Amino acid sequence: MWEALDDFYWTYQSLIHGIGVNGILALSVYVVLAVGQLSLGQAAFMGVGAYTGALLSVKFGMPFGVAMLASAVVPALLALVVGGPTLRLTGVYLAIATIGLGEITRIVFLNWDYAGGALGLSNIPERGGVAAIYGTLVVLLVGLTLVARSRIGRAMEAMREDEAAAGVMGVNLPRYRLVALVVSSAMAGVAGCLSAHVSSFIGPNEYGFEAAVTILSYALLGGIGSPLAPVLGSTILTLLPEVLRPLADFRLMVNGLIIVLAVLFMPRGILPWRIARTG
Amino acid sequence: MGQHSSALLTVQGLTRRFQGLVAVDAVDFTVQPGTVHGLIGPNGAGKTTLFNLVSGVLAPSAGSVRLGDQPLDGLAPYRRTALGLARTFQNIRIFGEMTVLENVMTGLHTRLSATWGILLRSPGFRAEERQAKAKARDLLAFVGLLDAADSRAGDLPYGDQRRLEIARALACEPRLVLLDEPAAGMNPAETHALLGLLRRLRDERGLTLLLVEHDMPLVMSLCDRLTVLNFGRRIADGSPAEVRAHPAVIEAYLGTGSHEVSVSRGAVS
Amino acid sequence: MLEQQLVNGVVLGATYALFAIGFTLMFGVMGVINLTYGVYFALGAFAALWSTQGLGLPIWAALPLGALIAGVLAVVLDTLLLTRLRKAKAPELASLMVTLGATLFLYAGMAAALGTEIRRFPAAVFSGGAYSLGDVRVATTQLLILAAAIVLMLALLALVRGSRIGLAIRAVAENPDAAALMGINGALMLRVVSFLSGAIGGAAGVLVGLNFNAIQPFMGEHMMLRGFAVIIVGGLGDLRGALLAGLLLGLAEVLTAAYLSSTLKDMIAFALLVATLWFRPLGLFGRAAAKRA
Amino acid sequence: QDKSPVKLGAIEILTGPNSRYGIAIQRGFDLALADINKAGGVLGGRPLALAYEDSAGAKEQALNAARKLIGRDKVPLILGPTLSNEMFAAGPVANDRKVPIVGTSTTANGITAIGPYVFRTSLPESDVIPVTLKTAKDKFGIKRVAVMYGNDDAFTKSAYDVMKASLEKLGIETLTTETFGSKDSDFSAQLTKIKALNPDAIVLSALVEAASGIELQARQLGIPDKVFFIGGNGLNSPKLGDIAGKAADGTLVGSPWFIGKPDAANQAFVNAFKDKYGGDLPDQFAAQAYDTLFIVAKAIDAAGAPDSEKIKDALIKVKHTGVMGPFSFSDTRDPADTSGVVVLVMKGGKFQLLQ
Amino acid sequence: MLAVEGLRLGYGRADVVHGIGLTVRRGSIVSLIGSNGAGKTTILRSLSGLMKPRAGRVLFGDGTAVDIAGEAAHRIARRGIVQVPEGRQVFANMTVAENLRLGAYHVPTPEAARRQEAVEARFPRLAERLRQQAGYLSGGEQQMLAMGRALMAEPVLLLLDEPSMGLAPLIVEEIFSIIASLRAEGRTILLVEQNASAALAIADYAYVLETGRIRLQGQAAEIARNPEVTAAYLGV
Ligand SMILES: Nc1ncnc2c1ncn2[C@@H]1O[C@H](COP(=O)(O)OP(=O)(O)OP(=O)(O)O)[C@@H](O)[C@H]1O
Ligand SMILES: Nc1ncnc2c1ncn2[C@@H]1O[C@H](COP(=O)(O)OP(=O)(O)OP(=O)(O)O)[C@@H](O)[C@H]1O
Ligand SMILES: [Mg+2]
Ligand SMILES: [Mg+2]
Repeated sequence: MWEALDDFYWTYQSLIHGIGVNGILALSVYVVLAVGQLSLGQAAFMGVGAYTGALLSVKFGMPFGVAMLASAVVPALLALVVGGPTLRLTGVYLAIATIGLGEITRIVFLNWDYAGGALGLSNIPERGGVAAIYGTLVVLLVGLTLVARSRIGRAMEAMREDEAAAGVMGVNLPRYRLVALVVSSAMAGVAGCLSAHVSSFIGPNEYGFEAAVTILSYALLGGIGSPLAPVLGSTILTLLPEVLRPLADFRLMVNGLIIVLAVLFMPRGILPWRIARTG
Repeated sequence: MGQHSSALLTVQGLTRRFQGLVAVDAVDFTVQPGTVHGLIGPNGAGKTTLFNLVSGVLAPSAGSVRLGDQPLDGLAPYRRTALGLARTFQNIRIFGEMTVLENVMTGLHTRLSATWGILLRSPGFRAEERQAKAKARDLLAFVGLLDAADSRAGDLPYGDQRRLEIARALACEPRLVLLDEPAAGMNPAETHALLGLLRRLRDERGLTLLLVEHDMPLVMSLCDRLTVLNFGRRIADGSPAEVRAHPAVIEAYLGTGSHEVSVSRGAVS
Repeated sequence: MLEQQLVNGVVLGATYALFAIGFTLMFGVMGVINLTYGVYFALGAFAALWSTQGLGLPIWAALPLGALIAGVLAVVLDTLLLTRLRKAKAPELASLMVTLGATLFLYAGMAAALGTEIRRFPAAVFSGGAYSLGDVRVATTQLLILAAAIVLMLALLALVRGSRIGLAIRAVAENPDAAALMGINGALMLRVVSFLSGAIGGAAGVLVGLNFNAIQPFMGEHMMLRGFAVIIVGGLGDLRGALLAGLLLGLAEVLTAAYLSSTLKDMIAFALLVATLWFRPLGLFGRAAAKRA
Repeated sequence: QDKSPVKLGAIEILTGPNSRYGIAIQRGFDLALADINKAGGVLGGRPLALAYEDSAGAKEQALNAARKLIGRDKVPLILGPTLSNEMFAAGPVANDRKVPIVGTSTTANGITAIGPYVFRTSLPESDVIPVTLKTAKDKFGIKRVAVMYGNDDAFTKSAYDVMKASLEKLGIETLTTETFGSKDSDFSAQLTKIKALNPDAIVLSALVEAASGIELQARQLGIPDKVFFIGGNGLNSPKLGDIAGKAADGTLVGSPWFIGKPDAANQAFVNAFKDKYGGDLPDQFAAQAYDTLFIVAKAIDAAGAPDSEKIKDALIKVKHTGVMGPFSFSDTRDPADTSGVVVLVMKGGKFQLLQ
Repeated sequence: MLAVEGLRLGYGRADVVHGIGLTVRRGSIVSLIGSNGAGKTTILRSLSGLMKPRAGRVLFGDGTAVDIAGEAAHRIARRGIVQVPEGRQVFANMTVAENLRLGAYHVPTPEAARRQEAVEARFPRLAERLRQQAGYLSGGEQQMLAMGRALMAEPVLLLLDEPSMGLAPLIVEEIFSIIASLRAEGRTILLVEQNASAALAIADYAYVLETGRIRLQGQAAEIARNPEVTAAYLGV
């Protein structure tokens, strides 16, 4: 019995890791969407975090805690640097500027021989695992829910609905935008670090445009009414290809079809309800 | 000009250009505390633009704005809110997806301070939220929307949305409230109720109001003082009686007497 | 060498421009990030391949056919997916998500139906000719691409800026209800736009496929990234902007590879994108939405 | 007597942009599977079976597939995955669980260093490329070359690293090194630059899509036919001739296998493949896969039971002569024998043995 | 000219208008008054096709009238029924001139130019702003533009939803005199106004709407004298 359970766990371990990591990524993009911005840079921040953490572990043998911390700080600093100019951008322009940022980051990793270049980094020690991943996810989920149910959450939703009106209500718009970007990039970085330490290998092409779109789609499918919604979205989108495995050749088609139908019938997300923000 | 140094709002040489157009042209005036000050003028005279300049939504091309002794020049809107300025918008801009109560609580943003307490659910934070909620409900009761506190703001009828905007502005705990056509889209009976509400703001709460409105009966019976703009320039300033008799104002704005037709109240009476 | 590199740059730029013109039309006018655009690119190329190989048509007939088929698919998808969301007044990002799902579906479908092998046009299709001017060589297909980009751009510009239809299209894009009150058939206009942009995407696929002679279901995917850069540098929805930015990007890439380093070539497009947005947050020709407080 | 099938796992790219590699491999496996089972299967009459899992080219999915095959299906051995990147993710997992995993197409450096349970039957580039370059030097006297490689792909980049080292060793001058993205379709800038440098040959590490585009464009830009291409493993595909046609003439590649190899086993394989797959020709991926399944079947027979540990021990000792020639594993679980490497030259759109 | 029978309208699950009937005679001004949320805008939206009725008939035309209930908005507009919508709905990113041109979308350019001159004469403010993007106009200017745009179509039946909202007193006078002159030209008008006294002063006939039902109807002058109406809507 135990053995069977253990086998089951072992079999689906990567999937379990993936669901947790993607949940964190979904929350990271949620933080940006929640203030009415659109970012396709999460994959790049994730990559920066993954490389930071992996390099510290592989090349310097740093303890995992240090790697985690650094993989939050480095992308956050990057966000702080690019944050200033990108804050003037809105909507699609911001989204595509962040695509540009992501591509530039990818190309830097590709040509950075110290970090393995196109060959990527392998032999990353296994650290953290399920406990660290889900611990982080739960802490973030609770934290963001608490924030959502406070004056900050109200201000964020107000910004999302009408920036000028929110500003006149006393919301410090540039500050909120910047903090959201920085926090979300730190979260993405941590997710990158966690996933690098459970998959032993990372390569620069994992953090490209496709990954960025996938991360965004977690929140779009789940919804952004509450922090739980994007996590639900990421869980579904992570499980879907595995659940559809038996369909073999048709699985990608069915995967796409399910997304299409979900959006057509639930355009506000699978979990469209917003949480009350009256404290 | 007989300015009192005690003026709550002082606007000096305020100018805003859009490409070739001078929407607000070297406008001066002051608003005395505890009064309702009307800002009137033809369509496109620059009234809303002036509001945008005062509230910091737009930057002026020249001139300055002071709230009490505090110069506001260059401050972002949220800083002005913190200093005691609040406004409503000509085209209603409530947060439609949020509940009515949340809209008002958003107005309280600058008056709340919890940050880390939010994550810890500290007693301080909880007390603060409790007070905020009570305060918001008070304001809703004041504008007569308490019953609708939990409905989605976007579902309210037009007139109610206007009152919600006023409640939300009041939540900022302002000293001065800028109201842009609060009576637009209201019928005479509702306008009348609004008149009472605005009076109580001045008389019971001691607030100062700067009001843009085209409903002359409302303006004439409520305002203590009027400033008239035309093509961005101030063309008159004075008591309602003085302004009503001012030839330039009649010519540019009020029309010759027969505004019984246009004025909502009084045509039939 | 410089002359040849300039030619290379202009031709590459023209392929970007050609791709981006349809993209910016779809994206700018309809206001949704439509990820299916890359599919039309590939579909056009395959349609042309099929008509030359299967039906034995000459390439000048295959080009409009490729465009037509891609255009029709664009209309079908728009009607099935986006129109429904528009009617339901769904949030903007829902349409991005639905096109993402559709893209996954379509790519998988194309890969299943057509295989992922690279195909090429039958040799007979090719005039294959090239002109030499001293040391500079230009292939016929390259001239064709250049001409097509300019002609399509001018035609579209005439349509969108210079005609009543264009006015109507812009009106529908901006406020469908008000446009209907003016007696404009909004559904029809959106179909016209979908068709046009899908067809341009398809035509671009035919020409680019012909030029590099390699056709593959995923060929549009890679173009999408460049497409994003081009339409944003040019200013969303601006046709002139797309043409200019396309050429600019092509030249920049080629000259970077020629005189700096080919490793920087990929970076330059995005560096240019970021730099443009730094100075002009709405791109070269972009205009802010007229909205006031 | 036990007649239940012996089921092995196979992780290949069966969907998505890179599925043509995975599908070629699948076809090779399926053909071998039919042959083996027709001849009585393994372990004295038990049929061999394959459970395919799709990785879609994504390392997470390769990882999930490996875990599923080991943890749930309890297969004693895994074939694949297709790409080196995927192996870097899936290999450690199999190794941890002590299940042998045999790559048939992974050529990057460091694959078998993952652990004692990781094998590969494909010749790493480091064994093939030096042979090709040396032949080119000896036969055509090349002295000055231009190098081009796809720098965003582990496979083409690692081949380039080998090229660079062996060019240095052979004392061939590199005039310029140009890079491109594996999905690019325009190479005119790099080629124009190369044309101006007038090299004897162009050394190219690319996947076949890019390679054929590069060769076509090179001729279009007027790089003369006498400047031929020398390719890595990526160019070793019939597709090159199909797509690039005459432009590819003269291209040299090294290969562990050659479709025109005259021996009977190979000819039988080629014909059977053509029959089974509607006239499609096999490529080296199919051939490698075909041989690999025989190698594995032999190891299972030698192990005497479908047991991971025993199969691992048996594999290292297997000797097999298949369509690619004689095969055995080295101590480091790579192919031991590089004598089968042949140098091919493209003529009229088809690779031929270089005379 | 227009006869509405048993019109039922709603959003989501709730009905907002509960089976009303209206008649508008050719060449007359009919005024529809009612408090906030009574359903006036909803009715106008259904008449111009922006919203599908849940039940009822909308007969348009003299003699052989056709039922236009549920017909697409652009078809209804082509029949000459033109609406000045609530909230102005100008095309914000287009210039004033383009907005006006769209008003006469189906009319050849020279004719449209002639009509535009007439509109400019009525609203000199718009003439000054022809090349400006409509979104940057002041609230009142936008309202003038919405009105001018509707006049460009030379409508047979004009549906006005609070045309005087946000306008300065002088312009309000102007709007009402335009409405009067349109009737003089033989056009038909259905007028929704908060400014009930002014509306009743120029209307021939009036309906009073209360929470989706017709409460009162009659000659405008009679309605204006009705004590219930004066108390509730005229604020006396
Ligand atoms: N962003 C802008 N760009 C160009 N012109 C503008 C802009 N904002 C306002 N204007 C112009 O400035 C003038 C003043 O506009 P404003 O909105 O201040 O008028 P207003 O007095 O509020 O009029 P109303 O009573 O109609 O609301 C108008 O003519 C308007 O067209
Ligand atoms: N989009 C909508 N969704 C749901 N309910 C709506 C919607 N629009 C209007 N309503 C509701 O329908 C009712 C009638 O609204 P309508 O706008 O027709 O009233 P009105 O008479 O035009 O009011 P006003 O004088 O404020 O313009 C109101 O109760 C309103 O809340
Ligand atoms: Mg105004
Ligand atoms: Mg209304």
